[in-house]
Amino acid sequence: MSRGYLIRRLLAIILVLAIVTLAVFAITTILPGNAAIMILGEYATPDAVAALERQLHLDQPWYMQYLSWVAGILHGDFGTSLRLSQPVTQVVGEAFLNSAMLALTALAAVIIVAIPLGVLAALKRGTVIDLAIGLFSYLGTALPEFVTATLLLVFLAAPNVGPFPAGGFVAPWEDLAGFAAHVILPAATLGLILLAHVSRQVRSEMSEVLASDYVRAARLKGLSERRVIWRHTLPNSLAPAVAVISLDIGYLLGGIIVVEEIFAWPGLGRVLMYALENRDLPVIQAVTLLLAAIYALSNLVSDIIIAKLDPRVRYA
Amino acid sequence: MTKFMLTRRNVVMGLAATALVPGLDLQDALAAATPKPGGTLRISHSTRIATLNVLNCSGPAEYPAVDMLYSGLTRMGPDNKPMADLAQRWEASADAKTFTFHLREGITFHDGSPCTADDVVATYQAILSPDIPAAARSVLNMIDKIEAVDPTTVKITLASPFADLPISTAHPNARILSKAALAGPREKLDTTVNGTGPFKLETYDSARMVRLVKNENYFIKGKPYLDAVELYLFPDLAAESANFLNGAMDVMLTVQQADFQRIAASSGIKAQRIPSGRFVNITMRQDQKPFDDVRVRKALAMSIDRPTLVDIVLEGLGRPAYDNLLSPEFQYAIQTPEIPYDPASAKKLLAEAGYPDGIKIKLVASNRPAIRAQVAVAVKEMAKAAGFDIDVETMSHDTYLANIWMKGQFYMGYWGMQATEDATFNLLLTSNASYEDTGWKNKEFDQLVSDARQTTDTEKRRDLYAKAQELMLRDTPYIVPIFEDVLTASGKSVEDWTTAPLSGYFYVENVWLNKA
Amino acid sequence: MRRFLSSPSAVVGTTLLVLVLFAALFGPLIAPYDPQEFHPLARLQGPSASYWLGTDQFGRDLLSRILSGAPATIAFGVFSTTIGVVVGSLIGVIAGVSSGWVDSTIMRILDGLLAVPDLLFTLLIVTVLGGGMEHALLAVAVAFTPGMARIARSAVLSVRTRDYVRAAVARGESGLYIVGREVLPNALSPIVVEATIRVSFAIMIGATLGFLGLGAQPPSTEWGLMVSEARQFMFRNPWCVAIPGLSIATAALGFNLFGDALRDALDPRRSH
Amino acid sequence: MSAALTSAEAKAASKEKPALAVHKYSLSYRTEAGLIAALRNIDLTIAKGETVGLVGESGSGKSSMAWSIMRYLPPNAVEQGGAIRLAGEEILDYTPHEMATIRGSRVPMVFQDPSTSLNPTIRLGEQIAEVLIRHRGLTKAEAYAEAEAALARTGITHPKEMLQRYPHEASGGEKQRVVIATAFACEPELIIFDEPTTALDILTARQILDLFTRLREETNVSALYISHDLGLVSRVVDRVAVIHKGVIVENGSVDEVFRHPKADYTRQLIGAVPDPERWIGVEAPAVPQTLIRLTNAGVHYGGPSLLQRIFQPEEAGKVGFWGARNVSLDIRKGELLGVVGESGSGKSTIAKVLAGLQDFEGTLEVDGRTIGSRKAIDRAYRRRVQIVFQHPDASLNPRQKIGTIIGRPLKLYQIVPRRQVKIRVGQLLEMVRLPAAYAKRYPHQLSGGEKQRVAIARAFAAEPELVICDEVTAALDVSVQAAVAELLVKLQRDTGTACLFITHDLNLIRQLAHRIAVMRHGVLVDFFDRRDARADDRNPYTKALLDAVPVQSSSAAA
Repeated sequence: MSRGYLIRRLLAIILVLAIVTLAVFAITTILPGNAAIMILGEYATPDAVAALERQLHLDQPWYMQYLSWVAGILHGDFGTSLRLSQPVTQVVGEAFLNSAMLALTALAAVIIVAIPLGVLAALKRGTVIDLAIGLFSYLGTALPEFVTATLLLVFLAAPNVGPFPAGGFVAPWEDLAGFAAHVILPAATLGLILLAHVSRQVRSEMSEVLASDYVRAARLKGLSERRVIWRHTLPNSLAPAVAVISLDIGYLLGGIIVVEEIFAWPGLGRVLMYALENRDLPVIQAVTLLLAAIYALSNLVSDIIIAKLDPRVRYA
Repeated sequence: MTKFMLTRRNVVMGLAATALVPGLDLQDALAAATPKPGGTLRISHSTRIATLNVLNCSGPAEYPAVDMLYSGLTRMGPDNKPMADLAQRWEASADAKTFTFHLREGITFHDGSPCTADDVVATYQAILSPDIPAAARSVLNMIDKIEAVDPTTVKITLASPFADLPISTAHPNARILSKAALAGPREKLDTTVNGTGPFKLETYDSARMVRLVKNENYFIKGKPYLDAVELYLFPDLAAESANFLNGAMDVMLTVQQADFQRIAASSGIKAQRIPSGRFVNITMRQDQKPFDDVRVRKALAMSIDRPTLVDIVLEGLGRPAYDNLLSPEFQYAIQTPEIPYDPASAKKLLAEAGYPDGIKIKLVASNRPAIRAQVAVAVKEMAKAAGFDIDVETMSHDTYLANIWMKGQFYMGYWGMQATEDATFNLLLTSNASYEDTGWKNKEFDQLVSDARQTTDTEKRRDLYAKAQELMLRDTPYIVPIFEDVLTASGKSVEDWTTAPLSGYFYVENVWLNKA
Repeated sequence: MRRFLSSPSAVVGTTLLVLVLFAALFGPLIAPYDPQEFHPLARLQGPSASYWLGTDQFGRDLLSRILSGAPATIAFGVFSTTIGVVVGSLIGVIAGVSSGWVDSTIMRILDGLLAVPDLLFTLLIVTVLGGGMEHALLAVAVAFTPGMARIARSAVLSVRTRDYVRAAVARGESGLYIVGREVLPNALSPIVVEATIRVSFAIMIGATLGFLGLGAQPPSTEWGLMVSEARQFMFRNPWCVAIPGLSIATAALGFNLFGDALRDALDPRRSH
Repeated sequence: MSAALTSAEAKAASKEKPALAVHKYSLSYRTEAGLIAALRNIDLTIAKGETVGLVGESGSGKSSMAWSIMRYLPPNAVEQGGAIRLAGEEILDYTPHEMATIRGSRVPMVFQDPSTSLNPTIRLGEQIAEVLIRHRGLTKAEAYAEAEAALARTGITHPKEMLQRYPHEASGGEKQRVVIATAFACEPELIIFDEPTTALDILTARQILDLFTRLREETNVSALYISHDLGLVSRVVDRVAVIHKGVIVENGSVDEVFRHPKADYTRQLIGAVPDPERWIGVEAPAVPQTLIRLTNAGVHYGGPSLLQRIFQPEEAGKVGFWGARNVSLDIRKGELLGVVGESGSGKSTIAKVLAGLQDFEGTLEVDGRTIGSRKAIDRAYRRRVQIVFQHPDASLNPRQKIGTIIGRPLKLYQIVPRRQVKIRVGQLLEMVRLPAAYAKRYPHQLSGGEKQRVAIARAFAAEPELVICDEVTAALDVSVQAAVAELLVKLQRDTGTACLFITHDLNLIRQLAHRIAVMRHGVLVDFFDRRDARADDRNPYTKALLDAVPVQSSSAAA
């Protein structure tokens, strides 16, 4: 992995993000309605709307708005939320932190659970265990988040039934146990689809590696089964799992939108939905930009991890 | 086609029979207990408190917040009558053109600075300024002049007589800001508060929780009882009710009709059902076909089985309305004749109007709140028998606001209860109403409303408003099928929680926690 | 075909798929009631002899609603995927065949679009277009296009260097013949497999949009919308949430399993 | 080498228990179509210090035998009696755990392709050391020291450095040395070699064989050498067993088997081994006429990308390599021109240039007409020059029927009127000795040899003047190879078509070609008439290649 390669990748990401923001900006200005109408709602008078439009600079043409937005970014200023009158960095920053905690918890859980499950399924290929894991995985991929979340709410958080809080958020630095209790259901909802996806990937890759010449060779060298699995098979099966996980970050970023809505998790997804409903352009821009950047960076990171896992992979 | 003509008792599964104590009785019953101070009240709600700017906030959860943080000159009581707030008393001139408000002595803002007549004047000038978005302007635009006579006296002169000014000054968006705050950057009003209300703002996190703490210097001594109030946001209704029921929340600001029975039945929960004039209406553009013909509007009116609508859409938690915008709570509301569900006659009327083969038409509903679409879908089914082939188109609220609202031909409206007859008619029905969206412009009606506004004589007003209502019922500018009750609930230890039928008044300063 | 059906997942997938497609094709015809008809006396009931799957908040028959919603739900998945696949494949094939600057320009733009997660992309487009079933369909199609283009391109690239294609080039065949007769038929199977699996994603995204209020709108009987409308009543009648939820899962599972089995059956490494 | 000595030793050792004794061993696989026998009543004995070759074509069961000995059988394998004894111990009764202690220490194995049998993500040193740690209980440091020594014994010049490398950083020969060093590391009793040189270049293969011979003499280990190449096996083994369809059809000393083959199959195999001394090609035209001339042809692969040129101009120049450079040769009408070289030597690049599949520098001359670039190649030229690829699996479109495939050139070049295409396809199929009914089949329904015949038929359907055969026999079994080569010669004789025959098999090319071109690193290093193959003025590289090839014929057994 040369430095030049990294620079090129980062430049490409910046280009991609530029395309994304321009597209979002153009798109959102085609939208009927604007933030002023949404803020004042049905019960506002036309002159109040006009007044608010002036206050929010919505009466300027979109390219002027875009240019001043870009100029702001270059000065590290992402503007002010039209709806919430708070700096976008503050609105998005806090939400990002909250979402990151949720997403990373889900991701960590997935990695901890999915990889062993996939390995187990591959080792027990064709047995009842494999079948059970497969069934679970398929079910996981077939249930949309909002159905899973609803089921979890009914069975694990219903009054007098479930042990878990039915949504809400507690910051871990305020109350770690409270955070843990609140994060379980949303993280489980998010994790289920990924879990299925990753474990299936690990299983198929592991099966392939298990059937490879070098694993056969390792077995025929008389190595212990433990060494064959942990040293010769698993590391070589992980690279594709890493690639899948990085692609799944995309799902995760999409999934938080629904999950946060249901579980009252104050994160990016909620900010985005709220901004979309209210035509809060600076916030839409910032969130899209952030999500795209995370996604692009996670792909880059996964490529780096893959290169570390597999010495054959070299980027120039 | 008789399936909608069922008696309600069959349908509601005894819901109406369960003894639901109306809010006012509840208060009386508990008045005996002595309030205990202290504790934190946790209130759950499902829409975001996006702003704390009292001038233009409109969200269902923003109102309780500003109600706790700010005070107005006057305030609406649970009995729908204006009561004292910052102004201890007020008097009107005989011609109802000059009003004098006397403020309480020694009121201070949360930051300790005094609240004087100057602040009141500054606030009203801001509300009346066309450069500032202010929701209360439409009810206060008859004000010609406002002046501070002395630090505790405010004199308001009106351009035209208006007897109900003390009700207008109680408008939830007409609460008093400090002069200094109004002079500063206006965006700060969204996130910071310096009011005179019973509670002070401590934490404002619009995505999760807004925390208010006791204002020790509140102008009513001994109140509020609570140390703090926390408003928690649960966008998902199922999660909200689950949190309320398992005790994580003390008050559920708004209970969904679907959940009301279940919540009311839970032990220790005090569920309140407050009859209100909040209504759903069907807008019919009357300057174009087919609704230019009153017979078509009447035919549609006859095609709706209103009691059943109350049962299946409101779960019985409301009352049928018969196209009168005024619910029986209004002082001058007339006894509105019931319109029976009669698709056969409706069909005949349609044929008379020149539509023997019925009418095919698209009814648009926003998806927020869900009740709009629910009524639309039900109306579609009910009116089928009369020959109305209604195609319901539901759309997201933002699209609705941008494309349909005030422009469309046939769509669902939804309005909270207004404080007065005048406010209601000037909102929707007079020729220059703020949201005149039907094209029904009637000079005679305008005159009646205008005359009523300028009179202080109760009997004369009653007469004028009755005539106006008869005019309205004759022409059916809107179809108003149902009035929706206001539903709220509080947990075991919460005492004296209540809410007014008008949105915007909550009296949290009276609430106390009865923890053993 | 016999070999295809030898794996249990293929059998289950095919069975589910047949069930779902049957409902999509004939559902509205065999529905016992008008799916929009109110039965005010039978609201929120569990399964019974007269209402096999129970009723919803308006007393509408759930079975009839599921059956009449099947075409909308399945067609949504199939059509949005088809549009995405066709347009994406076209772009991918053009990129894969032309190579050079055309290829790299197309790929850069695709990279840009792929950087936005599917659901987010769909949401943005739906917001622009203004919600509703048709717009949601279009949005999913657009959101699928870059991914499909990329898959089609790599399929074409992998086929392009096969010896039989080189043989055709060496013979002096026209570009059209090479793409149409030699490359496409062989690049098709990964595209078809991916498309099948994506139908299940599309169904789920469609349902999610319905849930968020941006997809199908009442009184549509689209399954995601049914779940979202019934959630309020789930404590009073869990069936009205469970039935459409399970229907979505069944459809998604069917396409998913079938696609996976198809992949296994078409994978040359497993066919020997 | 001295066969006499080794056989004497073998006799001495046979008094002890043999290193390996397989007795009446049978094995089947359970499939959908029922049990399929893979090995039937196998008897095979390897004495201490003896090397036995097990020779057979693909599917003969020779690999199953190796797996049986290693006790590494797939789940659907069913053993049906017999015994396998290792130094007298019955290993069929061993538990998997006991077998794990035998594998790699007492019985290691060397595999066909070192690039797939070494774990790509583990350094070579660890892959040797782990065996020493496991079987000899060494510490990590000791194991690495021992591994270094073992590598040094295999002739690797910088063993310490090699230990730190990953497999992809070593050449094929180096990797196979690592595998061999691993096999010899634990002082084994019996080594199983599974085609250890097949995946290697000629010269490397030769070195590996020499290494094997040397180590065997040093350690006096017994070995089972599995191969499909009878000629090669005869150079390194004491005795040879020929296996065909799961049955050992011939078993005896190398000498005996070659001189007096008892089984028909053995005779067939021996006949199929290319013998450079036995010319089977067509007579060259009396007056040489040039058909195509290639002048200063060059091909450069992998230029820098635009981004690289912008951001890293200093590195851009180093990107890419020359696939072929300054190659000049001519092809005469009716002749068979052989092109030999190791993989990567540029021989296939030349084929691609001639077939119009590769952009090139330099010029191409046909009948005096000069073609300066690939784009200038027209369909008329393409009809005259046809190409047959190495892998018949890949060169036939799996979704077209054989009739469509062969009929395509007929339609494209309008060789015959449309309605006669079907008849002509039948004739072409018969010409390549396939039943005309095959026209209705799909490629996957044919065997490898049959598919290659179809590819050849397709090439000849165009009635070309030159057919380029790019390693057409490399992917086929020995006996099929010979048949395909003969078919080509027959077609050449019938049609007078010239042929450019690219191969790495020197023995084969010396049987067929009139002239031979030798390529190395993209450069044409030698170009000579077949009769001058052994001339003194040959390029040293050519000489090395010729020397590396095992020459074994019925007359040259010892």
